[in-house]
Amino acid sequence: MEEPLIFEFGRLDVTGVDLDEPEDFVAELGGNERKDALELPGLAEPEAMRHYVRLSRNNYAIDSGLYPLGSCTMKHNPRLNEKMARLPGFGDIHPLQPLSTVKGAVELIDQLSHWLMTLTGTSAVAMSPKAGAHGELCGMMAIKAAHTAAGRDPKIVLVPESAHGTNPATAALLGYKVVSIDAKDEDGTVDLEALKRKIAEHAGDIAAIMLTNPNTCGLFEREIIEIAAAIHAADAYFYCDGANFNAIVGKARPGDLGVDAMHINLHKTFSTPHGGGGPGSGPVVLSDRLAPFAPLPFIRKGENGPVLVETEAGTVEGEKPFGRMTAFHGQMGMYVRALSYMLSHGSDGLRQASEDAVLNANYVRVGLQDLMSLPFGERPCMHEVLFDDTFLKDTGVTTLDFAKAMIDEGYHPMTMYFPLVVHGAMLIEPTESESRAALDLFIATMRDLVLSAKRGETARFSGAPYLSPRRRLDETKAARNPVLKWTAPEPAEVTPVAAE
Amino acid sequence: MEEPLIFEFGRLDVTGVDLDEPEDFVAELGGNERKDALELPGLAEPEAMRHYVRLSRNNYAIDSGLYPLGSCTMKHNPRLNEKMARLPGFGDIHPLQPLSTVKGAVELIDQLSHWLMTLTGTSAVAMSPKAGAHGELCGMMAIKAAHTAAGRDPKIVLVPESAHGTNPATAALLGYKVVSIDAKDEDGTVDLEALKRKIAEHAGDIAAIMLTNPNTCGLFEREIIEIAAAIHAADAYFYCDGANFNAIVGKARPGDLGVDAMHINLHKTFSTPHGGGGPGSGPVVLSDRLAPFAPLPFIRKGENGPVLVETEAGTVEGEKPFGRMTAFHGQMGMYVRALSYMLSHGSDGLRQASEDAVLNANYVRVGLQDLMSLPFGERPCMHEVLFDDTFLKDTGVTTLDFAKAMIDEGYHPMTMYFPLVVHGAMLIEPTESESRAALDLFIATMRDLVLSAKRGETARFSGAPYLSPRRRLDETKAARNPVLKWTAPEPAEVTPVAAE
Amino acid sequence: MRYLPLSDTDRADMLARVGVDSIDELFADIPAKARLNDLVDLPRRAGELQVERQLSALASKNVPASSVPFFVGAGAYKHHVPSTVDHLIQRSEFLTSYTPYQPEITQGTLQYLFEFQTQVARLTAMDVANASMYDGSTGTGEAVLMAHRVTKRKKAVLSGGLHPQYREVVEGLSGQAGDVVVALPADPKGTEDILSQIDKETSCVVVQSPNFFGQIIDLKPVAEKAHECGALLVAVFTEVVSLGLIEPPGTQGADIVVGEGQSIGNGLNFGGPYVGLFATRQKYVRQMPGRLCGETTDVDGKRGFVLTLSTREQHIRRDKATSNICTNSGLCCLAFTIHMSLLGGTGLTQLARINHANAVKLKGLLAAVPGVEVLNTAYFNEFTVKLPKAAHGVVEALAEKGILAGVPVSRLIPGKPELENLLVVASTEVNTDEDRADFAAALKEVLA
Amino acid sequence: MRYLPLSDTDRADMLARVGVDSIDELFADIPAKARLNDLVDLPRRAGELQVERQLSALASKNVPASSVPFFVGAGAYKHHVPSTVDHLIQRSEFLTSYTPYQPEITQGTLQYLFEFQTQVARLTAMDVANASMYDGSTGTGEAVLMAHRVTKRKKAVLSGGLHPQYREVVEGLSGQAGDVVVALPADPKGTEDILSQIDKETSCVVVQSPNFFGQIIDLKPVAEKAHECGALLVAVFTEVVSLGLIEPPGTQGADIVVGEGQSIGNGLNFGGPYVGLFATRQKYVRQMPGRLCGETTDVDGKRGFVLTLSTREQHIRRDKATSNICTNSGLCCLAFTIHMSLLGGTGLTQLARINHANAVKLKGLLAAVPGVEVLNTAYFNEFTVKLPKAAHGVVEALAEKGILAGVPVSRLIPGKPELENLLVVASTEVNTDEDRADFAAALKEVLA
Repeated sequence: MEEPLIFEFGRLDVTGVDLDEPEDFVAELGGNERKDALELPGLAEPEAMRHYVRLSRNNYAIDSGLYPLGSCTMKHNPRLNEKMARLPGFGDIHPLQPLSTVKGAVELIDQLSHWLMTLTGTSAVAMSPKAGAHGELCGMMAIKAAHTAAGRDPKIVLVPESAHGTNPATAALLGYKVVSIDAKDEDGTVDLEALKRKIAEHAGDIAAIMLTNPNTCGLFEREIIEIAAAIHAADAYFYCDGANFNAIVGKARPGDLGVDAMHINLHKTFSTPHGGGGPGSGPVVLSDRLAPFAPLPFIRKGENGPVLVETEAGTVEGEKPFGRMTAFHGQMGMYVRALSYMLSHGSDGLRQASEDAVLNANYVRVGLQDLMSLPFGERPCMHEVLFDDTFLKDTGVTTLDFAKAMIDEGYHPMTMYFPLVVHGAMLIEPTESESRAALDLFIATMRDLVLSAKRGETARFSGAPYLSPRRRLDETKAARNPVLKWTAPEPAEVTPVAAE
Repeated sequence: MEEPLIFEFGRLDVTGVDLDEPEDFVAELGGNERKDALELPGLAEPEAMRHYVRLSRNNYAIDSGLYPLGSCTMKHNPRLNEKMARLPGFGDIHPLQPLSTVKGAVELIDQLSHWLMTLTGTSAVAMSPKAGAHGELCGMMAIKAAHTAAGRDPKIVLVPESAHGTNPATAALLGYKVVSIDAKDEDGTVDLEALKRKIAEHAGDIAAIMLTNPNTCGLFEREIIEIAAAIHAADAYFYCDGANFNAIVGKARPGDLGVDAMHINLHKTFSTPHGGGGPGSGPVVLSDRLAPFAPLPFIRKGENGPVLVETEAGTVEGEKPFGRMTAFHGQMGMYVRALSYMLSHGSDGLRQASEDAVLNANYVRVGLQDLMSLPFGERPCMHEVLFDDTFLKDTGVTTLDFAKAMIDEGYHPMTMYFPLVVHGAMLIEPTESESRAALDLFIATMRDLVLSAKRGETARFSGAPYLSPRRRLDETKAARNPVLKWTAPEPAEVTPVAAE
Repeated sequence: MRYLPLSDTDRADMLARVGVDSIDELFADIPAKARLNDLVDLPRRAGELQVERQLSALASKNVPASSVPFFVGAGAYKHHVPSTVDHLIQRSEFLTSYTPYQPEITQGTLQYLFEFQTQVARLTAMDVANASMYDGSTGTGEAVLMAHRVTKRKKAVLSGGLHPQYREVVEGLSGQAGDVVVALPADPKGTEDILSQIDKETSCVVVQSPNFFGQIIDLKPVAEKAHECGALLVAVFTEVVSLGLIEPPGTQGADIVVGEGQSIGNGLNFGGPYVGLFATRQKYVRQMPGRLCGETTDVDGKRGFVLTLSTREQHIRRDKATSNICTNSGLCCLAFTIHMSLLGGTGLTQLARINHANAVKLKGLLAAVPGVEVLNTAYFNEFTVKLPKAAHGVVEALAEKGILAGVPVSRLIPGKPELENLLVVASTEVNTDEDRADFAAALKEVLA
Repeated sequence: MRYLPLSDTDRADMLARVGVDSIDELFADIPAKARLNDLVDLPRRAGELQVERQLSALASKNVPASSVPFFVGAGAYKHHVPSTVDHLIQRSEFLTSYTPYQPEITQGTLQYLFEFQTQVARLTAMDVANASMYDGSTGTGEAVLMAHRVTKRKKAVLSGGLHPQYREVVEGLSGQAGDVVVALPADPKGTEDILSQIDKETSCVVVQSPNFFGQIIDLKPVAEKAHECGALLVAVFTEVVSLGLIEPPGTQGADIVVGEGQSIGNGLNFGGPYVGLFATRQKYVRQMPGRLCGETTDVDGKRGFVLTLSTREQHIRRDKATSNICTNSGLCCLAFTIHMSLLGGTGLTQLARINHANAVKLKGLLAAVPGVEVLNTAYFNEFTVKLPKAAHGVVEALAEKGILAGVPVSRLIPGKPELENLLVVASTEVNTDEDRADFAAALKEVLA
């Protein structure tokens, strides 16, 4: 059965809530009353339940299968975290109720900050950014503020080609010129010598480098410490994109590598659910040099516990917040979940999780490397493994086709065509949440697909997916003439009957 | 993908809980230690989550579609009820903690009792039965106790052919001889004159009549008051099976009809979830004459609120409990849900729900009666409509085939081959939870199926279902050589490694 | 009303389609004098917020187990249930599905029932288990009826260690069904002479271990004597976690095993719903009560599961059925199965060890309180103490101090002076050292 | 560890298969001096029970809104959310799915986003809405940036009725992006002269209604002046329920509408996650930030939905993107959409009427307290009162009496003597007559 839109079966005279009409209603709206009736259909509760349950069944999810989306860290989302976030003491408190009535909330944020700083080897954290890109923005704003405070105004941000698109977007938003830095051909990591040349070329005008490490090819930048040193020597800052932090939690601390700022995707590394696209949470850890510029609100250690500083007026000597990223205090609901995850794992479990994530990725790598193509040779990867489309050469099958064929086998495709530095990229991140048996089945399926492509069974790919709720969708049509909301095929009939 | 059994992928050295080994463990088990290791595989939490999510997706449910199972009242199960049942003050209290610490629980049971008695027009209720059949047993035990107390020992229970199988099973369990009573040909209801003859035939030896009303043909016994009078005149009791109470809540009270005892399926009429087969809850309302015999525990009105009587020792003059149906106090979790449902509806909503349930059934009836066959003519039905298989004559399609073909159309089949009084019965109960649009689609689909059968498209039926997680299953094979648990295909290898 | 999708427009249109002028025409078969024309005297509909407030007000008059040091057991136990369990059982497809009578579209339910049956059989070391009973007490009643069917005898012998309310359920059911029940007196120390009660008339002997008082009973001699006499041993337990540490009834010779499964996956819920575990020997399978799920194949040859041997059941057999059980505890089985699959043997053993260790610690603390005597020598997570005064008052006094200390035996078996001072005390993994110390200290105070 | 499926056996076998001797070989690229050989100084793993206890202890130090008479608003509102909403958003298929980049297997997410966009467009009376922003404040920042892109101008005028923290977000974002922000002083009564600030350099004027102080603002004159000058009107609201009663910004001439959607479907959560609503005119759609879901067909001709116009987005456009927004508020949209579909227009209007009626009642009660002056003439469910002393201390005193009374303006705008005594007070459907009476009585006491 096809599931209609609520506008196609809901009715204007139906509501799925029971509310009483207020007695003696007198409006004090100053003549600003709405004139037109709201054209929003209502559903009785059983209708709503069935509609959204049915819709959900058209979705793929971590809970229903392996979700090897590289750089997205689709790990298990523990339900304990959901339960904790719903404790009334967390879920039902207002961001502006008196601070004396939310001491536990402030303490929780402080505890989470402590975990994040300890795991990253840093001394400050800006908690409020709402997602990864927002965290980047925050980090780069702190860097800009630090330059300004030092009386400098550099114009350039260095970004490698393999970077997430959000990196150059963020730099550009802040008015920086993005200068691309070269990667080494043999493994896609940053070419230190080329970087040094670029720094020399733009001497004095470089604000920062934005680097993802481990990078989006699944490799750790081996010369990271030297890169940081070169950047620091140029009076610039090292911004690290923390999207891939899951590879190294408990194994290395970004602070020890010379990182000045790094956002952490709580919705990747620390298991808060992706929710079909959000909400996320992107706290940014900061080095000593950037710490003073952390935005409002922030927490200061006080004699009687942590103190939440919400306004400029609340700051003391040495605190120079660059402003505010968002109303209120950030993604509290995500903080609770992330702390619940961290407390559950502990220092030992977090380290083990990273080790398992890396082991799983390498297990996939060795299971597929003879049939698929590794762009940078058979060296170990971190928590994700990158293939290119060389192995599909002359098969008539593209990376996209291959990905869609995986859907028919019961899998969500890996990340495709990213990073841009290799051709037809396929980036596979199994995460630590997969069992060996699940990986074995995945590897076997992938091998079967590769062999099928090589045998020339192109229809299996070009027409895929066949078994999904929808087959390939016409994205060009969607973009050419965008239909972004439902419109009644003909004027809707409104039957003015009292609601039940 | 096929989902294996946990025994096929779980491992003996894995556990999905984190427990610490107790310090200085010294056993005081008196030498009764288990000798063999427990052959129970464990799953890590992500494995368990995915396994059971996947399993669930092989189930049909109210929340995913219309579930017209006659006599089962598959109505919407509000999630408010689930939330209420999980309040720690209800879900996390022990049945034997001091009564001073569970006053709210006793009050809740008392409130629910009040609603049940008021809706049924009775003056007592035995709350503890765990399901409908258990309620029947309780009611019949009360009747037996009443006869015994009166110095009588009648041996016969009258049961009409259309009765649920649990009725004769219950009577037989208590040592009664079951005597069938005749139905009127024209509508399947009890033939009052035939009943009177049967009573006369067994004068003085009749303990009770067990009658479902509305009956399982979806019809209300029009002569119910006369039937009750005849039974009472014979010194017997009128047990009413309350499975179909949803048709008449707020429209008529069984007590006013002469009923002495009736169980109420909270998991039908009052929306507590069926849960794949339970748990249910089957309180039994009792007439004045049976009230003294209500089993332990029961609630007595006290000066300072309701008093829970748990033992014989706690009874007072006039209370003659026949015994105990179960440990503790019955299905508290279901009581909370049922009361939440009742409070939500109120007296007006409950009556409206019954009216809608009856209206929906009749709407289905008129939508199908020209194509399908009504065994008792085109008279109004109550909350369910009964068809027989006359309309399938000469099509080669059986009721079973027809039911299975509905699965391919996205519907759960109706109740089939019950009641036994008509040939190839199809009993359809839409409940009040269905919208008119949902009924229209259902009717259209049924009409399409009927026409298809009449056109001789037998493969659509005989091979059905085609689109379900499994096709028709070999029930004979299952019964001939029952395989009731998983056995390893060869001796399982146990790898003695410490669990994580 | 939020649960009713029909609008007044729909109702009017539909009545017209049905061909009646008013809804009451559809209720015309109800005798006029019994038809309600007005609403019954109950409150009107209420919104969610109002219902929540009303029920929350009632809930707040109760003291939840998690909110205090908690030592109440005697047939229901406070354990920690992983949050995954409650999340999964609320999946619409599990929660709002019916009994799996249409197996093609209920393999989800059927497969977990098959997993449940296998887990229960392995836990108890029995051949086969059914798809659950209502709870342990009614399961015990059914076991006695089953023993009567198997042996064609009518005398059941019940140990004095059987939970008193289980005994009452058996007496009621078997008694009304015309059988003879010989129930031995309460047996706190597990020293009764039950063997002498077993004779050639005996259908079964029912022994609980760990028993109501916490004592672990060696079932082997009872099994031996029962089998000598052609009777069945019905072994009962109320704390399934105990099977993580102690010898299962199956290897001790039990013919039917009945247990309460609440501890695994299910909350306290003031006594219900719970889940009855029921297992037996292969040869008795067709005399078993309750539902059974069996493996088979579909027409494509794929493995699948169905409810089977339903010819035993009342909807087929009517007055010849093996029991009147129809609804079972489906969702509670699911909770049990998920929790047990998370634990695995490794986790269950660890859990059992923690439970026992906590009970041993508590026993040590309570035994040190002046005037308190611990009666049991072999126990799992529960034992009985004899206090220097009536247990009932002591428990109430402790409750006032915010400690829920256990169950006075007199609450279930009133009027026996020799039991008046006995208190059954349980300590599971939820108790902390602090909880236990608080209990001992408070008890000392109350007894002082 | 319960979340990790690999056993030690698995690990050993897999390392062998990978061809390394130890896990550390796989981390060899990390410079040796930065490699951690020991565990970091944080606690070790903990079981569920322990984690629950630790977090519950923190939670218990906070006072939940539902537990007291509650009148705090100022950008986040306490409403009753039907239990269905929270149940549905926890469905695995919604909760644990990623951004719908593979539309064939994420139609569930895409369809609700399409429903969400339609609901938001209809509510605001705008042409198109996006698939959500993080929240109202960041959405307002993005709206100003968008206005700059559309008009190619760099001066934004902010009303003094804009939520102070929204203003700070706009100032930070636009300021760092090199723009000029003219923010008017706080405007409790809604009487500022904003029109004179709008000129030919102005990219947009940002006006909130109901504003931070609760006052409803007539947007039409502002729209007129803005359009005369070639500027855009950015209309902001923090209380979406108000749209059930008051004229939507779309019919008043707004070019971009930004709102906080938390009130519908989402809890207070101490400030996040929330859901930003963002709508605009058709002609500006390609300058919109954030994700868009559009209708299309699949190769079989069936209707389906996809993310579209993603050439605006950073993963395609990189440094040319229209915003740096990537993650949105997917699950919060879903909560919004479900709650709104339950309400429907009928329910939303009823809800809005109750909110307004409760605020009117509260206003009457507070105005009657000696020394208290209500500043607003036209308001929805929130208004500002001037107290005879500093609001901060009064709120603290009321909190001690168990009443959460509102937000002192000085908390967000400190150091302004003229604002020191102002208190912003909200009254939604959760407040009862008793709550309101308690508040007024307590206020009287505190002020006495």
